[in-house]
Amino acid sequence: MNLVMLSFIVMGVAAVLLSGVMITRRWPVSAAMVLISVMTLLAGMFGLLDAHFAAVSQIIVYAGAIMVVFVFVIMLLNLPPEELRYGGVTVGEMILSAAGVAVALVLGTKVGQGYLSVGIEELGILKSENSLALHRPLFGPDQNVKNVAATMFVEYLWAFELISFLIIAAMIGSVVIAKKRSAENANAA
Amino acid sequence: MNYQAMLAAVLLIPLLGALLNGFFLRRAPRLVTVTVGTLAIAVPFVLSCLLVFGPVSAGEVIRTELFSWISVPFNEGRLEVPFGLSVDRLSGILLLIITGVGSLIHLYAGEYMSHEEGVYRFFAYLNLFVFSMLSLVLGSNMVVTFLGWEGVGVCSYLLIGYWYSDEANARAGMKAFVANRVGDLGFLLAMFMSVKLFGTLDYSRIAEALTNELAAANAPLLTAIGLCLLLGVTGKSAQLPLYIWLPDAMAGPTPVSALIHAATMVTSGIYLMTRMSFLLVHSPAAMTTIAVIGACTALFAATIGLVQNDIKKVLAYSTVSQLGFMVLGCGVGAFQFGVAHLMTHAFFKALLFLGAGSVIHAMHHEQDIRKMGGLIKKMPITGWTFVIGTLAIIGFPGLSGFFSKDEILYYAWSGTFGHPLLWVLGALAAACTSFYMVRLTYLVFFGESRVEHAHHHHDHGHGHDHHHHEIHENPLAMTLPLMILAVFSIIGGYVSMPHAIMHMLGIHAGENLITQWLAPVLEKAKVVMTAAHGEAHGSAALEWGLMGTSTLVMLIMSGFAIALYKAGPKGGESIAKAVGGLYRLILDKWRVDELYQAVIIEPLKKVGDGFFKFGDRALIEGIINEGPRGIYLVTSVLSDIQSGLVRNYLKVVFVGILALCVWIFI
Amino acid sequence: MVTLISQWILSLLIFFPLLGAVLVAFTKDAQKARHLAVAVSVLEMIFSFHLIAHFNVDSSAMQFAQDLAWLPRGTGIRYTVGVDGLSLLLVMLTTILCPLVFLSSYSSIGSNVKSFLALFLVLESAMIGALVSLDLVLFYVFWEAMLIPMYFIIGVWGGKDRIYATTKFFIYTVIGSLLMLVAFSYLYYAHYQANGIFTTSLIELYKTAAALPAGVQMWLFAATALAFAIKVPLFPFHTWLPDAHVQAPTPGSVILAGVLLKMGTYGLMRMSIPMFPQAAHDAAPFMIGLGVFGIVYGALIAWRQTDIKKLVAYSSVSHLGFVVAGMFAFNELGFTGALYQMVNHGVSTGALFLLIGVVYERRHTREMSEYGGLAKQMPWYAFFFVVATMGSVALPGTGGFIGEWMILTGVFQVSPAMAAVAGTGVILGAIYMLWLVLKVVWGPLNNDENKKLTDCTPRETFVLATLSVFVFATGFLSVPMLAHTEPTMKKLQQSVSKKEAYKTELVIRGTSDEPMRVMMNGR
Amino acid sequence: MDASTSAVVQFLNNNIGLVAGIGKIAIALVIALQVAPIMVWVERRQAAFIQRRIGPNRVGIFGFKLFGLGQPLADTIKLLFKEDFVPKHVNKFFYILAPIIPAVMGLVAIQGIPLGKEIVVAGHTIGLQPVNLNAGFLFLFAMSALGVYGVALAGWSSNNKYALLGGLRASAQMISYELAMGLALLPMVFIYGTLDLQTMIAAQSETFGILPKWGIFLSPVSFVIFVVTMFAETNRLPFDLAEGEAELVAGFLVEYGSMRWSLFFLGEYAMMFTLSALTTCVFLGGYEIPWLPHAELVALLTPVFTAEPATWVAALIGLGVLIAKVAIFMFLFVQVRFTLPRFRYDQLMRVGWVYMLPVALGNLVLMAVIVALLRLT
Amino acid sequence: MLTLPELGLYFSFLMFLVGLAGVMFRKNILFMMLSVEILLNAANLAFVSASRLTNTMDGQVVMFFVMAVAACEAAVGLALIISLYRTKASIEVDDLKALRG
Repeated sequence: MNLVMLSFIVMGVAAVLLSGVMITRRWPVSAAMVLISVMTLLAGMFGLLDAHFAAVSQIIVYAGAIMVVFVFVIMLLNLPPEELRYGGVTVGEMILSAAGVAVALVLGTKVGQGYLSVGIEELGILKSENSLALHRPLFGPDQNVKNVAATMFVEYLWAFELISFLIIAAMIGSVVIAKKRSAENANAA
Repeated sequence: MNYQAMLAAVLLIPLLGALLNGFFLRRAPRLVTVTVGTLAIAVPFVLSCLLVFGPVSAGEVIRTELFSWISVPFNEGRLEVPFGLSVDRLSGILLLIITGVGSLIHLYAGEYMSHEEGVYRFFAYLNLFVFSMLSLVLGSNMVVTFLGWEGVGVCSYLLIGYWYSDEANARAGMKAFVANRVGDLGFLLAMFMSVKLFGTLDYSRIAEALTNELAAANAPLLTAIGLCLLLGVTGKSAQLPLYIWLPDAMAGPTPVSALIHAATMVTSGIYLMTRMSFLLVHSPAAMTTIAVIGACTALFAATIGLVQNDIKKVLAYSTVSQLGFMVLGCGVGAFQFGVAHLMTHAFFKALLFLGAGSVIHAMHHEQDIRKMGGLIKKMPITGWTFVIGTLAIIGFPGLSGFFSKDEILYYAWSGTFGHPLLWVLGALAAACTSFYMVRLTYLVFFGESRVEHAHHHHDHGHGHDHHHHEIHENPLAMTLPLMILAVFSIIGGYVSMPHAIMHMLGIHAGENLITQWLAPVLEKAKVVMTAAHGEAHGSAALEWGLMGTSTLVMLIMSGFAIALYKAGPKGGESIAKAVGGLYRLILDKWRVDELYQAVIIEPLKKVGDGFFKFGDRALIEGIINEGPRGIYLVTSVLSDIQSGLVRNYLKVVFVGILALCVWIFI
Repeated sequence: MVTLISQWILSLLIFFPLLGAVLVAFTKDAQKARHLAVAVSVLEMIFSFHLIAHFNVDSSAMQFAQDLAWLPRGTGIRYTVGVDGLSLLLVMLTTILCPLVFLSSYSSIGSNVKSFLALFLVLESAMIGALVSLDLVLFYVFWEAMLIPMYFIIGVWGGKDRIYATTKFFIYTVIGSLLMLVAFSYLYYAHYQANGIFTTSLIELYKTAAALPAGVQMWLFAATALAFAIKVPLFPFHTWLPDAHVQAPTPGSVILAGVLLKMGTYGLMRMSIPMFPQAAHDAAPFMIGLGVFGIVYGALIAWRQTDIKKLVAYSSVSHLGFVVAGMFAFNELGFTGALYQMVNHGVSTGALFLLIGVVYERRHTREMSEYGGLAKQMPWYAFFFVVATMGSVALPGTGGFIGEWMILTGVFQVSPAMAAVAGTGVILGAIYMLWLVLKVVWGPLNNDENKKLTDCTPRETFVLATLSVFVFATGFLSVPMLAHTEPTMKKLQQSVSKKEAYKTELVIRGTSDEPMRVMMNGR
Repeated sequence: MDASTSAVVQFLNNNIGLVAGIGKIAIALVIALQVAPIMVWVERRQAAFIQRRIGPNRVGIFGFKLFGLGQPLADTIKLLFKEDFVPKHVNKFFYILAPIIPAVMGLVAIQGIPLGKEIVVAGHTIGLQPVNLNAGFLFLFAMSALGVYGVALAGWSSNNKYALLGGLRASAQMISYELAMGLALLPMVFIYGTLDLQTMIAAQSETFGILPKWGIFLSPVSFVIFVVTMFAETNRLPFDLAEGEAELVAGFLVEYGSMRWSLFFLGEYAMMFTLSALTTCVFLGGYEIPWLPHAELVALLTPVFTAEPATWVAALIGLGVLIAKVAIFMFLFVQVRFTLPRFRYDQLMRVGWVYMLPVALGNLVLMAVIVALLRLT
Repeated sequence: MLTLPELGLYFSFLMFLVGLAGVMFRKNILFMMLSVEILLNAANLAFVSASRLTNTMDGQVVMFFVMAVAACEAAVGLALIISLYRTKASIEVDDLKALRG
């Protein structure tokens, strides 16, 4: 158990717990803030997993852009307290939650015993000749970004372009959705 | 100009005429249309004469291939079907008849159709018909022949329905086409079998390939080919059981009846059988069937002809009957006399139709012979040529029909596949022919005039623009063809002069002209027949006897007809009353049309409706539409589980994830 | 340079209409959009002449081939296209028919013109793609892509019951193609098991599939053949066709009859038969039987219809029965005839639907009893109608004759009785088609509304005249046309009759006589 | 040497990285913390200069007035000792949390700036970039991106109309301009082929012709866009719509006072410094003296100071150069503040989305093409 | 022997469960969307861990795609929320059952 492992576990546990905290918040702003911290923790975990670029992107894009939009909308709506009913949890839901916790715990013990790595070897991901593994140093210093780029723009170029279409569609779509109403208002007035 | 090019020109010039008239001369003056139409046939006629009396008469067979039409790998080799033309002595005769009689009829039609609008259409159809007919007889293989075979069917369809505004005409055209199609199926099947047996469709190749050994080994198949060909012939040449279209086909303009339904198209069956004679004679069963069909048709159609009152209908049944004679001739192995009768029939039947057309034209489209009479005074040329035609068809000694018909009857008795019974049937048919033809001629041209004058005024209402109401002789353009055809009706038969007469006249050429002319074509058939059945077993005495008998019968029946109808059409009523129901039955053409309608058409329609209602609608659509309804019942239960709330779906997902974890890891 | 063009020509043919679709969609004026669509399709047609001009008629290989990486390497799914004798004629038919269809849409489509044209161009692109793709996944993509524009074309611009018709069309087709997808997936996996690599290359899978045991082959054959049989449509899977045809707008009907139905028969000849020769042999009597029964069945039903379009639709069922019967005769005559009959049916039935469209636009009814005596009012129309009819009843001199003749001769070699029964289709065909002509073109001009009808406009005349020329050109020029297909058909016949795998290769036909081989990367 | 001394030395030897790291971070923190007070004074003096008045010049320490340099100290003391007042209607937790975020982010962000090349201590080479992550300067972006929450939360938690509007404006404005900012820097990334600032600076120490190979010369459009967006990112005039006094009183700051208020300023100035330093590193060669690469400088100094101390002196010189270059930007910030009028809000959005973004994109494509062509040849 | 990627996968599993619970139990669209973000983040963690585990880059690349999808989802979703709130004055899912089949 070295320092890296320790901090990873701490971050992971914190992230899970904070996620739990998030879903139980009453105020959306609080929830958003907790979520941002979860994301920041995840960014740290990415960093520990040597995915530096992913870590930084996690913060810049997720925490720095997407969540800002969330917060922006939350603030814009500025919901009155009576809008924020907090529906109770039914018995069935509680049973479900309990089952989830139980499974998670049992699985945790299994993971602790190294069950997961055995299972992964059985799946043969690393040995398969059909895997898309690239046999080159991936996680050395200053290599991460280059490798991500190389993979993304060679193997996944097509998907990348498709995603860009998706983003354009989403942009146009959200503008249209948001604007329709105001145009109607303008007409009415 | 070499002969190959001439041959191609003979075929293509009518097509050119058809295209010119059909597309480019639509607005041209009538004179141009008629001239182009007629020249498109007359020029090939001249070329044909050059061909036939030149190299063909010298025994050459001229061949040419325009282009490769179908070419497919077949078994180990290839199945090649070129668009090939060939002219030998058999097709030479047909060529001359088609173009010669065709030119005359075109000339005649130019005048006959002078009151019609848009006559370019008529001439385009006619030229197209001649093109088809020529490709039928000139084709060097069965597929090219089939092109003509179906082509003439289409042209006949179009021409019968030329006055399409009356639905009956269009229906008649359709009937003709469909009946022909039934026959065409026979031709098609014969082709398939030929492909299977010989691997080729070229007549000369088939003839080469058909050795006696092959024939012996494939006797059933040859019989099948023969019968399929016969089916084709019954369709095209209007034999039992497919003859029904021909009487209805009289709905077309009269020149069409003369050209298509008397001289050319309907005789193509005889051509085909003669062309395939070398194959047919291998199968006695097929030959006998052909002969019986021919004889029965001859008699059957003649009986209907006895009582018809429409001038064209009488001629139509007479045509069917005469075609029966030709088929009979082929069926008994006397192919050359079938062809001879084809030729003489082309002359006198064209003459009769044109004469009838002349009458109809003069009578302003009146066709009922009960309303005619005494016309010979007003239309002498038409009248006397019509009389010549009648004498020719009834076999008046010395005229063309006498020679050709008597030769057929003689061979029906004594030919290779002949039988006295066949002769009896033929003779009875000839007797009927004499009766109804004389009846027709007498009622139309002699006796009292029964023309209704009121009818003329009525006719004005139709918009026909006549300057005077008198019935009068038609112009030269119509009478000239009549005169020419009359000449040929008289002399045309001498090519098939019976042996007995030849002996009497002291001609010792051995065989008569037509036998000599067609000898190369029929050589193989003759060899086969001789080998299998020996020489024909006739004698001069028999020939004289039969000839005398039929002449006697002809004279008696003619006299009987004149006596019966001297006082007008009412003369026959006493006999009609005497036989009563039979008369009605014959007047209704033995109700064959109704029989077909009830036995074939209506059941097929029922089947079609049944397929649609029970097959498509009830069964298949039922499964398609009701099957989902069953699923719908099940799913409507399931869909209640679908609350539409994401949260509930996620619960299922959640349980699923947990289950998956338990299953995999625990 | 020619080699370069040859290498890219198929991709150009596939994607050029797509580009056109985008351009059309962004055009402001409907009329301009129509002009543009016509221009695009005409250009496409001109491009496709390159295929004819540079096709090596002595080769059965996949020519003008292109083989590019598409999906990630390990999947083995590539962008592979090529043309051989089988697809060449159909590609040409598509590119030639499309401009005519666009011309016909000038008057038949009034609303949402741009969307219609764009969808149609997408459809053209998908059709060509399906015809030339040599990768199962690529083929499947194009196959399904054909469905979507057609779904909208019927569903948006169709007649009264268009929603029912288009839904039926869609569900029918999708059920079939999903089964096909299952079969493809099995093959994909079977190839992996046999050779250790994944591939969807048709050329490779020919070998894999032919080596499968007979029972497996039969299941796979059944799955693919069902998909194609529905598209054909073969009896008893044909009931979507009358509805779709009746409800579709004129251009939709034309392309449906002209090209889309051929996709089914093409698929049978491209996939089902050469892939599973053993199963095809076992199933041949059954398939010929279905085809022949379909001929009679379709013809008899067609005869009893009063709706013109329905009549022609059922006539398609009958005609395509010939095609299916012909290809399962497994001789050159049958294969060649089947292929040729596809083209001819496209031309003559396409013409018939256009003709129906001409009067439908004027009278807005398809009931036969509403018409009659049109020859008087519309002589040119009557002429074209009769020509199309004659093409449809396989008159000698029209292409239909050559096709049916070859098919029947081919079938006769294996089963005289079946050929004879199929032959009755010739008679019945004459009955129902002439019945149609009789009721529409001939007869008295009784209906007052018909007395105001005007003859074909120059545009309509041009379209119909072109098709009429084709009706006769196919009837006389079969040898030069079929010369392109002969090596392919021969090879197909040989491999099928010996129950061997169908072997072919990818080449680019360059300027030299030596074909240039396409490198298959990563296989 | 006794045992304890040797133990300390041994510890230092073994953990030189850790110790040096802590030291570097401390130095950077000191610099960042000093920026705010000094800048307050600079800003006031410069404003006075522009407005032709004297400005603060009285406060001194022990009688030395030093142009009023004591003023910041006095202000700080005042703010520190003011009552820590939390209004009743605010959301207390976020109200308290809000000012901390920008301050912390500002102080963390500066850790990514290379303060010098390296020094050699007792044989150990120590790089002078406090935190060097694999993702390079993106780290700075990440921190500056998080800084926006301070403003947004402040606006929301104050439970005040003006403050909320200010917060909304700030958050919208910052995401809008962050895009253009990132896009402006991307050409530099592929020109230098790295995200690492040290490598970039080293690349800029070369020359082509007589010009140093600075980013400003390689991609001037990027530089202009970056500087403009830098103003927007730090909410400085002419982009200070979030706190525009004329419209929103003081925007998100309206409910804040005392030290909480000054924390915002601390964060803002630290961010100004950090971004200016980033500009310097990317476009102006960082701590490098033009035409005199660091290695040559060390070589020049070695005869004077012997080997190891020479690197120390060179590092000091480099730090001076860096601060001098940053000072230019700080001056610019102040100069602009008192020269240009404020944008209207729609103008601001328009500038961001309609001008900055397309121009940055176009520049990106253009540079990509040029770089690709150069690589090819 | 425990390794980081395996732990990462386990944490991602836990986070996913929590996120799922959030979407299931909360009836406020805003919270549901935030929970979806947790789901996506959990997936990202799994991808990055898998990337480390198999020593390939694919996981990280896919993570970026997920991020892009998340951005789209947020943009459209939030626009919808605003639009909904304007028309219905509520963002409770229970008030938005008009489309329920």
